[in-house]
Amino acid sequence: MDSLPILSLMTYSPLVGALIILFWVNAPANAVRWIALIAASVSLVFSLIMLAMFDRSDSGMQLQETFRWLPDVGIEYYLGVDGISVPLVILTTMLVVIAILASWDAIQHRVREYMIVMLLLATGMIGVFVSLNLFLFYIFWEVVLIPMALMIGIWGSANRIYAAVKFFLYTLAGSLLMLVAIVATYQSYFEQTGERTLSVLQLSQGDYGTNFQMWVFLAFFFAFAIKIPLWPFHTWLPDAHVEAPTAGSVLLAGVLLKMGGYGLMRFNLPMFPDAAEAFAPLIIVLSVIAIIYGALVALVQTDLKKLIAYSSVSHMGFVTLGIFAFNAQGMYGAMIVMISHGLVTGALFLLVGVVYHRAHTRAIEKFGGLATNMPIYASFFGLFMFASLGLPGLSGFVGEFLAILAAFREYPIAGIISMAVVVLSAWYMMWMFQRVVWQRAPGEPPDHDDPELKLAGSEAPPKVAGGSGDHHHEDVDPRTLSDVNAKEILTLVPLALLTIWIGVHPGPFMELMQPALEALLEPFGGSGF
Amino acid sequence: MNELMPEQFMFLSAALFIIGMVGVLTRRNVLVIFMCVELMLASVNIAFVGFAWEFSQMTGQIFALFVIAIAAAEAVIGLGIIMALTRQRDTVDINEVRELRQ
Amino acid sequence: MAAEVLIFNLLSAVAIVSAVAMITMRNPVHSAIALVLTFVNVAAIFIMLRAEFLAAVQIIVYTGAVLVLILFVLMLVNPDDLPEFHSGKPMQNVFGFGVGLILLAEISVAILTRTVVAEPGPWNEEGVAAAGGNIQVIGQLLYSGYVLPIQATALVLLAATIGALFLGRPDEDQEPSPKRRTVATISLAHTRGADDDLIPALRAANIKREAGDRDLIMARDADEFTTSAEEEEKKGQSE
Amino acid sequence: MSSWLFLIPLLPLAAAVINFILGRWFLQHASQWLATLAVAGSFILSIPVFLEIVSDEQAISQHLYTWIPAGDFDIPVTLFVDQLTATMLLVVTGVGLLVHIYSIGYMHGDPGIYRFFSYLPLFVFSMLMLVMANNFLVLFVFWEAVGLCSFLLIGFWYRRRSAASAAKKAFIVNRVGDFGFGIGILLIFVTYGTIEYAGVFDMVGDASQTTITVIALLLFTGAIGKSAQLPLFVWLPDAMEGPTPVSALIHAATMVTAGIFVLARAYPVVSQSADAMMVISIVGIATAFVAATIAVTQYDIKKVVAYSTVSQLGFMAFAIGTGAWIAAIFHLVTHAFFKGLLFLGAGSVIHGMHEEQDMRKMGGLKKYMPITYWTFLIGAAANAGIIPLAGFWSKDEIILGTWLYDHTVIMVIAFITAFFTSLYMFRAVFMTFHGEERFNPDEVHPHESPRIMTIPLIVLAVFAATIGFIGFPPEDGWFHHFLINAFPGLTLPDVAWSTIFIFAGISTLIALSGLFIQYMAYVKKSISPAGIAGLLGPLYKLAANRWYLDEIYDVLIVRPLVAFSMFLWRFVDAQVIDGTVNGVATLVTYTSQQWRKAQTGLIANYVFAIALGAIIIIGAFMIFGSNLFQ
Repeated sequence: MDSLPILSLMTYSPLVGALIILFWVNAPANAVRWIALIAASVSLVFSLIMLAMFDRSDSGMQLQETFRWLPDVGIEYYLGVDGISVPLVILTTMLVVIAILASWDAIQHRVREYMIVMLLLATGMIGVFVSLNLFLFYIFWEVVLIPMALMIGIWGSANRIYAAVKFFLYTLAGSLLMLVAIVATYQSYFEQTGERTLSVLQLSQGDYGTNFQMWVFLAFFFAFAIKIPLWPFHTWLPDAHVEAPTAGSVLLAGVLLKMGGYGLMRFNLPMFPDAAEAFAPLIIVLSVIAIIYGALVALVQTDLKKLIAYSSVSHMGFVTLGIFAFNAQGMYGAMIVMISHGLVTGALFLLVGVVYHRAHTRAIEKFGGLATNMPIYASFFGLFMFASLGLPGLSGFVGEFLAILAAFREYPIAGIISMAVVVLSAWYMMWMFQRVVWQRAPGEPPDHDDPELKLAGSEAPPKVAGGSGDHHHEDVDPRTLSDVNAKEILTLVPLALLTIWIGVHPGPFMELMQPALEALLEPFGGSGF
Repeated sequence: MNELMPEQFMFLSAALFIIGMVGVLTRRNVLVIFMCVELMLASVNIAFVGFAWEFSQMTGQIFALFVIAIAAAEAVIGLGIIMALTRQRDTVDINEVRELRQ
Repeated sequence: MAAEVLIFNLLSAVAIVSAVAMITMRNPVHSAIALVLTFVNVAAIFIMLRAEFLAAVQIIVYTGAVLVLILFVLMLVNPDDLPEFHSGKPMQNVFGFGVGLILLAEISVAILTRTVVAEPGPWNEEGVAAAGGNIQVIGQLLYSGYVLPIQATALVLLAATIGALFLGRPDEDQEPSPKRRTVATISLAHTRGADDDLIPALRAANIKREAGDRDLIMARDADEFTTSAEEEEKKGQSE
Repeated sequence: MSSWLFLIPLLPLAAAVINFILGRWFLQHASQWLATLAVAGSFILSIPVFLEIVSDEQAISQHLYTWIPAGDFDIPVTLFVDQLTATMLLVVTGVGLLVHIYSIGYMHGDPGIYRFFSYLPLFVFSMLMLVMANNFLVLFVFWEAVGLCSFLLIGFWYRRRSAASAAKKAFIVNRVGDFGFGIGILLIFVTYGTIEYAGVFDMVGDASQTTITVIALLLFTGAIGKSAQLPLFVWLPDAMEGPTPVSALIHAATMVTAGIFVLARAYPVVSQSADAMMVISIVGIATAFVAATIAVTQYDIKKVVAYSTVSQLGFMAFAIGTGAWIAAIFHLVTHAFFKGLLFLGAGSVIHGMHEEQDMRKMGGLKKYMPITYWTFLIGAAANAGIIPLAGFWSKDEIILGTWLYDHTVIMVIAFITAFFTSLYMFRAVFMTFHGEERFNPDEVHPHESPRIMTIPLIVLAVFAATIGFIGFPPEDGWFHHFLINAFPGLTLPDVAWSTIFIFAGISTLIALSGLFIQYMAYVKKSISPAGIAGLLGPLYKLAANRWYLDEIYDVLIVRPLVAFSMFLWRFVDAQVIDGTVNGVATLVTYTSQQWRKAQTGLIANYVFAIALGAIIIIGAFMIFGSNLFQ
């Protein structure tokens, strides 16, 4: 492409913002926030331009950018997008803007460093989705890791260091294995063709022995399974989510987990199709365990964030379930689950952040009756709760139903078991909703002492006067919490609209992915198209 | 044995090196250990020069020259450290300097 | 030719013997003198190996500069601090010599069983003579092919000089060491460290100090009242 | 006509969205008129559609857009109206409209009224889309959507713990049914390669008998949840926590009949499997009987009507199971009117009694609220099957069907259940409106409801009384001939008038005996209900405690599952997986700490180690030579 290097512009505009903040040493906090917001917004605009330039009928890589870097060893600067990465890139750029808005008031401490870390993270995440050279990919992959660990470790809550270290080591263990696998693939391809390359597209053309494929597939898979996270590699997730600041949780759930699913689709499947098919039954089993296990464990959580974190384990199980069913519905399902989970779980974490910011607690039993004094909040909470438990018409259903259908076509038992999640997800989400948004605050009198309720007292005014902004760390009466403000609504509305849009009319999204998914499925017979 | 054999200077070099090493191992006075290190460096020089002689090369001699230069630099710094050490701790006993233990 | 071998062997023997002497002498000054002897022998061997310039450098740098430096430092160190006079560590010696012997044996076997093969270079006796002698050859080589290493070495030496200046500067904020000596000793013979078995004798003497800023004690024996601050402290605690 | 079909569901949807977004700040009470007008519009639009179907006998459809284009799984959103759907359209919009009007009075003064009038049209929209779907997935979508509306409306007074729990329970229990329903859809797709009705029904015979049976049973699983059949009916009585108009519309007239509708819709599949039909009829009759016995023992007026609903749904289910398809739909229609009427009447009583629901604290209300009394009486009589009210015709036809299709055992139980029906219905009537006044007149001043509430009652009462005649004469009425087109291959049985008269006679006798017993018990006081209850002992206790179903679920499913989840979290997650991870970390730390001891800080030791290393390496070279690394 001799035109605008749109992908690089998109990838590095957050980095530019970070550098500006870095060198403006005495920047006031608000200026830092604005710079970060502008940098992220510029990135979002570029990603939308990319979407406009993207040719929906082409299955190959588009908007490619190549730059010779270390040509002798096959390392080059190689960017490109296809129908798999475009939605994820836009999801990322959008969530970064939302995350920055969500941190606007929540982060008051080391704002400058926070925004640098945030923008660095943004560059890393976008880079992961657009880089087509394994070397470059690995760099971006690791670039994501460090800011996220810092974000958890510095701006997290009480047990943050443990969570940050756990997150870091877990992910690093996976990515080191991946590094070994990258080198092995590189060497094997070199031995076959005499050409040294790390380009994904070229490496996918290689013909690797079955035994070799098995090992290298496992190494890649391990890295991605930790990121997804697939059972039993998931235990870092609840800790990381619980301790991370709100924006960190949003990006963790919204983007970082998607890197795992994306990695499987971009690397494991095209490069090692035989191993993928050989391991598919095992991975399906793990996915089904993850789906049910995550839902069951979410059932008994007492911490809002932990509950959503375990529900993430359950939802992300559908990604692997869909991918390894190797049919059209599965691929669509996996993609839509990833997008939908990014939107919905991101929004749920934002919503938890809203009350956490006001009440300084995430314990479910400390809340109650939020719908009375926070009606808008309750509406959003309800919407995203239903999206999360897979109500048709919202985004969660489309992806999960397709994934279950895909699994059912190949492995009926897996499909049936994972279908049980419709009951469990309703159970845990509604359990939370009932306690947090409905009913009454823990201190209020029970039903029978409250005569106005027997009448039509659904919207009884709060009995305790006072606003929010109470910064005591003791229990804050949930009746005093103020409703979401304009900034918070601004962060939630785009997510809500997209959730409904994908749920009601997923067609445009699916057409965007179709050529790429079809090409991806080709080595597997491409059934379902 | 009417000609100088390479084994001879090699043996000399090895012997001096090992004597130096044994000195480092057994002595406790930092200054003596320091002298032993100098001895070991000199023994390496013998090997350098000896091989240069053996193969009619000059590289060995030049390397020996560098070794001497570095040894001089090392002597200056090492003795400086020993001076600082004695000033601070009043001892030159290597066994009392255990800062390397974390 | 036999004479050359003989001289070489002689020089080697002296070098080895003096090296052994260096590591076995208890007094570091003696060690230093033994080391000088070794270095002079090495320089002589250098001459035998047609490295005249190196021999000169060896004498000047090692024997002249380094050893003098060492002796200076030795003079600055309080002789009572010399550790060899205190308690010994026999196991350390046994292990040290053991390891040395094994290694020597191994290397000897290696020397005797292996031959080093290389392409002979141009710098035989005639070549060197043709170039004008050893110093000329070294000079030419150093400033043609080895310019960069020579520069680097210069930098290293400069850094070492600066480092030495830094290390040698007086510590102003350094608090006086708690281990400062409190008992003055007038030595009748050469200095010795205090040995454990002398301390009872010191206590038995129970000498009172005279008034004044200095302690002045007459001793019958060099070791009679030698003690260290630690023992003083211990004594203070027991009283 | 088909080009503006989409307006029928769109109007309520628009009203719902506008009311939800603008209601709190701008519309407030105006939202009720917007919602009512929208539903009225839907109703008016439904009439010509119905008439067109009547005259043309042709199904009409309108394609809107492709919802999920996932390869060969290509799901369109297409509106589809045939005789069955047209019937449902009128029932849903008609009853819906009346309930909206009634709610204006009932919900008057509630600060959350905008939410109510947002959820209620949303429900109407969902229900309309459910009946108008042309494929199983869109059906499933709105199947869930009506569940959502049900959840929101049951939990309308969300500050009540009981309401919140009931809403949650309703949704989760429904989801248990949806679990099976969802798998059924998957199986349909995998079997037939499509989930559009037309495609599936054309190819029904292509699949094996077992597959057809499994599909039919899975669809019935959904119906068990949604139509409150045994063993999942536990949510419906709890759902009475919602406002009474909601109970009338959702939990009596429309949503709960969705399960019956789905079975009727899937007639070509279900009718192919005798085994599945057998199961449906057994579950249906069991539900009808169990719920009827429970209804006799309840004191909450809404609970009585709720269990009555469950029982009537059981009637519809076993009607389908026995093959009386049209009778089932007929009963669905008549039931929508008389049960809607009963709920609204009960709501009127509750409204007039200041939110009192316990019948033991009522009595003698006849003179305070005559319109409510008479309409409620018509509804109760219709439900009990008193000739010539609507319920008589449809219920009698169902029982007739059991005899026609040779299900004698079911017929006997059905007659017993009909007796119970009469018992509980007239028990409610007499306890509420007759006898002495058991409330405290100082505190409670019973009064007739405002006109906006009584007018819907009267309209419904008229329908409840007369709608049965669309199915007259039995098995040969206008309704049968109209609906038979929706059931290709079904033939109307030829029934002799004598048979009809015999069955009608038995039915009437049973209904009247129930009436007589309750009259004696609660008006004349010559029979003591407590005495009978004591006489039956454990049987009465079983019924009064709702057959202990909730307790059984709690002990057998909820508690073990929660305990198992706890085990997974506290043991598997925290001990096994995290234990392994942390164990690796601890091992590394421990090993490092052991190795750290080697760092003595003594130079001599380091040199010693180097020397040892040299010895080993040189020694290795000595022994192995240069082959060491090969």
